[in-house]
Amino acid sequence: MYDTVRFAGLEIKNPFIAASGCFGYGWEFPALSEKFGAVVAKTITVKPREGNSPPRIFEVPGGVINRVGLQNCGLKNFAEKHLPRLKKIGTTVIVSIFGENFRQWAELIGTLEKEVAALELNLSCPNLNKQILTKNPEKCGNIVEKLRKLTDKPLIAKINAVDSPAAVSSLLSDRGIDAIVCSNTIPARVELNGRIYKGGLSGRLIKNFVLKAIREIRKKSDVPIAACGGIRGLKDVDDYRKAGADVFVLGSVLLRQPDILPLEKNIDSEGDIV
Amino acid sequence: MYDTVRFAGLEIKNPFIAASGCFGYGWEFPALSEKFGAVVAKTITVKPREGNSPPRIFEVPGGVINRVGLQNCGLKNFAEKHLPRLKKIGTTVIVSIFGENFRQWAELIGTLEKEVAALELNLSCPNLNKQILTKNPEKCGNIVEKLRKLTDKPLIAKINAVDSPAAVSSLLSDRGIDAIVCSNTIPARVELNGRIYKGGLSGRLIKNFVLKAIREIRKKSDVPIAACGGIRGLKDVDDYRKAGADVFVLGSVLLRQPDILPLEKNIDSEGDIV
Amino acid sequence: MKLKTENGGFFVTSAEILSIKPAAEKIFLMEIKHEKISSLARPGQFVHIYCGGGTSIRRPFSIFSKTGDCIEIIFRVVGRGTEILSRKRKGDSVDLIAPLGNGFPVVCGRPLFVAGGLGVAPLHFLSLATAAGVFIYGTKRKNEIIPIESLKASGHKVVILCEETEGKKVTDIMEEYLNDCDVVFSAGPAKMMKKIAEICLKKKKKCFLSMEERMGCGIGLCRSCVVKTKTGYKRVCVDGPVFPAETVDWKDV
Amino acid sequence: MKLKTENGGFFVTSAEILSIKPAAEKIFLMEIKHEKISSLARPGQFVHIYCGGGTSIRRPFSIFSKTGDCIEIIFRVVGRGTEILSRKRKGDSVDLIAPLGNGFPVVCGRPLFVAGGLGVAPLHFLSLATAAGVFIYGTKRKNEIIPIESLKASGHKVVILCEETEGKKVTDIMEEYLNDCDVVFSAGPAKMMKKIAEICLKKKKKCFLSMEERMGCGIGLCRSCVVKTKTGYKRVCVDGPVFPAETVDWKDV
Ligand SMILES: Cc1cc2nc3c(=O)[nH]c(=O)nc-3n(C[C@H](O)[C@H](O)[C@H](O)COP(=O)(O)OP(=O)(O)OC[C@H]3O[C@@H](n4cnc5c(N)ncnc54)[C@H](O)[C@@H]3O)c2cc1C
Ligand SMILES: Cc1cc2nc3c(=O)[nH]c(=O)nc-3n(C[C@H](O)[C@H](O)[C@H](O)COP(=O)(O)OP(=O)(O)OC[C@H]3O[C@@H](n4cnc5c(N)ncnc54)[C@H](O)[C@@H]3O)c2cc1C
Ligand SMILES: Cc1cc2nc3c(=O)[nH]c(=O)nc-3n(C[C@H](O)[C@H](O)[C@H](O)COP(=O)(O)O)c2cc1C
Ligand SMILES: Cc1cc2nc3c(=O)[nH]c(=O)nc-3n(C[C@H](O)[C@H](O)[C@H](O)COP(=O)(O)O)c2cc1C
Ligand code: FES
Ligand code: FES
Repeated sequence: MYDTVRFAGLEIKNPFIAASGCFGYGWEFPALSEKFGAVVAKTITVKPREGNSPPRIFEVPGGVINRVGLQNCGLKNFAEKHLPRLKKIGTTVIVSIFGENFRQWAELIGTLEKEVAALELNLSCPNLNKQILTKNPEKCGNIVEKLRKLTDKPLIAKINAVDSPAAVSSLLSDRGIDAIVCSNTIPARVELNGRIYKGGLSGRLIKNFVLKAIREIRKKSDVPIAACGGIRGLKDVDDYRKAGADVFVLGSVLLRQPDILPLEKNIDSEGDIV
Repeated sequence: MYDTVRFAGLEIKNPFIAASGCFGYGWEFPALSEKFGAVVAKTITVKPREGNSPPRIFEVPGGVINRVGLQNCGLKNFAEKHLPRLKKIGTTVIVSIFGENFRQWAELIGTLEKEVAALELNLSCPNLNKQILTKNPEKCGNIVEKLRKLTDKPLIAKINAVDSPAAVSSLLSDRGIDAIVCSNTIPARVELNGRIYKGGLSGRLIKNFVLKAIREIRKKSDVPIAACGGIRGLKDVDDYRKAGADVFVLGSVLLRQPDILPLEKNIDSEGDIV
Repeated sequence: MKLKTENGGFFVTSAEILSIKPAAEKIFLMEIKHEKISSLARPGQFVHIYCGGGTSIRRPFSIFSKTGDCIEIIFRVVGRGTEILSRKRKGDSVDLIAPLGNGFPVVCGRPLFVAGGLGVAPLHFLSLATAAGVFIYGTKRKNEIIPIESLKASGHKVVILCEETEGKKVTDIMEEYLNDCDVVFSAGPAKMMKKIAEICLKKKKKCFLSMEERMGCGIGLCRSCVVKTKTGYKRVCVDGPVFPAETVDWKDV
Repeated sequence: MKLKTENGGFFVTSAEILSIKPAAEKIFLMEIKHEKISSLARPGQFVHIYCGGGTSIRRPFSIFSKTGDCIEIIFRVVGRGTEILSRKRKGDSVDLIAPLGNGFPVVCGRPLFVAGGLGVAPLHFLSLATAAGVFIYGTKRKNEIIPIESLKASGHKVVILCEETEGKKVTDIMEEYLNDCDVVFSAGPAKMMKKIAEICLKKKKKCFLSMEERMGCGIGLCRSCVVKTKTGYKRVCVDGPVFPAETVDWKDV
């Protein structure tokens, strides 16, 4: 039903991508994964990470806040146990990575680059104690510039819709990034039983903001854009396409409807922000 | 139940303000108006404005998009017919104004300043064909600087949460603004029967973004802040207070619950973004 | 609470649902108990309901009838708000502002009512309070007809028309009845009312229309609900919903 | 569609509601028709329901029982999702992923079931499939007790306890029955289960707990639903919901 598209120098069989963190390591349900043009595995760090203590997920009207906190099995485990399985699925394999310093980024890229179609740099995770990287565009640009030299594989930068997305995208694309994913979750706070938790907001609540961000990015640059934020159906896809996006990343909707592809209609009729 | 608060050099009897555009000219229902610490009348322009052709209001999940387009009876009518009635209500009178150029701003201020407690400069209406003023902070600052010289009455600047709110607030407060209202509606598009309409988004969909904006403004400056965005109850008020706001502006919630004051609880239990 | 206006005022309140029943395909009849609202309510006025379920603004519905301490509305499930409303049960409470708007004017003479679809609601209420006349009621499909035969008891001739089965619209047959009548009241889709306005203008019949437009507040404050008239935009909620046909500017319809 | 897993797989599907009835104050019993889900379902597994109405993620509910082609769940109305669910009607469809999770292990010997509140659901199902034992079921208030006397037909001794009227909790009386039993199964509030785990550890009884945690996907992909165990965070949805009591790390509870 959908045609092959080119994105970030890759040819992917359809324009739908499973978002990092919402689809495990990507191979758990081959019958689901193979329907995606590409699958982005959960963000991997050099060392295994435990993640945050529960509660980790909250529903707010129109969205979801999560504070999983990058729980992952670490680079070694991932490369040995998960990646081989992921590569057996008939879909393009992208792995999201996060390094705390240049050495870690380099180790992640060095270990993975031969095995994957592309790497996604998670520059915008709100669930870390450190500042979101894209909040400091210059520093972010400098890291990207150095990472660029380590691999010929496409590098995709995951940014968010609220920290100067257009400026950051132009800068990163100047420094050699092949594509932008906009948006990661957006910092938010939520209360449960009198305690306040910080997390990242996703879902249709953020769509208007991501749409605006994508329009602005597209105005400033022709970097390939993957839209990510509140996509629940064809209507949202259409809106993002008109805003200038090339491919479409399904995030928290996968928690609700892991079998959402092939996207034939909006899974609910609501949400007519365009 | 609530104490008098000081805001923008005024003493108002409680910290709740009715937002411009959501409460008519402010005098229509005295029994409602008098409960507010202050009432901001619909934005007034020098000439009467017809506003946009219908449809003008759309519900989206978690919010409302409007494109009323500043329909108002014009300065002369307002000053003659509405303002005298508004001044009879036992509440602080603030009037929102919008000028297309310095002369218009000056005329609005000149005619109204003696009659009102404060003036609110609508610097962020998305329902005009012109660009939103706060998108150009320098120009905006220059206008404000000139307007400041025209009156001793408090001038309040209404900005939005997405166009560099912290930077704009500091700049405007340096140029003599007495307080900031954050946020106006946020640009959004909506589809109805195959047509796309541009309008301004309000309601709980924008709360997370306004909260973040207010935290950032407060970090940079000690200008008095009126929080406006998705307030529906005490919980939201509390969240905004913690973020650094001084007073609380009720907007689209008034369309649903014009008698919402005295605010005793949240009118719905949902919406736990803090 | 009660708020005062020039025409009797309205309540912002909650009230009990006495009954909710299907009246036709996807159309429900809801009986709401509130003595004071019922006693104020006049034909052509509407209620503004907060449907809950995370919706943000209210939904307007014409009053279909009233009894001693109740009002009735009929509504079609078209979207989120009416869907939620249709799932309310007897005994639940409903959050409403009512009665709102200017009703139909009191006009002497033999009335002709022309209702399209859910436009039957305000005209049903009105026809219970006027001299005997003719009530034409058309729907698109057969299963959308709500039973209004009871109007015959008020002396009205009742003509029910279904486009799907009869291939005719109310505007195709209304002229047959027009000469015998003195004033026309209509409610329904805008296109239908435009046509009716034209017919009445030509035939020089007085005509009053109940207009619909998307609403915010319902009480005149937000300027969301305007229709174009020959003297500029007017608010349906407080300047209408009933407008004399000749004042409406139909250019954009 | 059906998705494969190591323990039989599950369906992502919609199914018909055969009945929905109040079972106690704010607690509803819902019968869902789906032959294949019913045939796969094992005690301790759960269903993950999309409640609609603008909610974003699903809600997990333990399976309460199954018949030839149906499963039953019981749920308490606590928030938006369950409120919407409670308004569904017979004949409506419900969107679910099921059956999910690892069920209770099959253990030989005389079982003791200790249920608190809605924790009765998975234990009810389990007790229909085990040897005869003792079923202790406690609630906070009297009007929250759902009728489970039918379990006596399976040979179980049924002890129902209500804190409000009797002033006792299940953990106050379970030791009376512990010696006569070989294995304990429990589900309910975390604090209750912590206590039960401690008692069993002391008395050296095998004990299995059905844990609850807020879920996202329900199928192991999002890592939202973790509980702390002695070997790190485990996902309730796929590594549980049933955990051997001695593996749980209770420090933060
Ligand atoms: C004065 C007046 C009287 C009315 N009387 C009746 C009646 O008696 N029975 C009946 O079934 N319907 C009536 N309507 C239409 C009714 O208000 C809409 O069908 C209803 O608001 C739809 O709500 P929803 O959430 O189901 O639809 P959605 O499409 O989900 O609603 C989204 C938004 O659009 C607005 N909207 C959608 N359709 C209409 C419409 N036709 N007119 C105005 N606003 C609309 C809603 O109010 C809401 O703000 C009346 C409308 C007006 C203005
Ligand atoms: C494995 C498992 C089995 C369960 N079995 C049952 C059962 O048989 N009967 C029953 O009544 N309840 C059961 N629960 C709890 C049930 O899932 C919650 O009561 C329900 O999700 C509340 O939804 P809500 O929208 O009404 O509440 P809200 O508070 O509005 O829900 C908001 C969010 O919080 C989550 N949440 C709220 N309370 C809980 C809770 N106690 N556990 C997990 N998530 C929660 C919701 O899933 C949702 O994501 C079970 C939970 C789990 C994890
Ligand atoms: C439970 C959960 C976990 C996530 N984990 C990650 C992650 O590890 N890395 C990442 O880059 N994004 C992560 N995200 C963000 C999503 O990939 C996506 O950017 C975000 O949810 C916005 O899209 P949506 O609105 O479609 O959900 C996570 C999101 C959710 C809901
Ligand atoms: C129907 C409508 C009309 C509005 N008109 C104006 C206006 O004339 N001037 C203005 O400054 N803001 C106007 N606003 C914006 C509100 O004052 C407020 O800033 C915005 O709705 C955000 O607050 P909320 O989320 O509480 O609704 C309008 C909002 C609505 C919904
Ligand atoms: S709906 Fe607000 S003015 Fe009519
Ligand atoms: S709910 Fe997603 S991993 Fe358990």
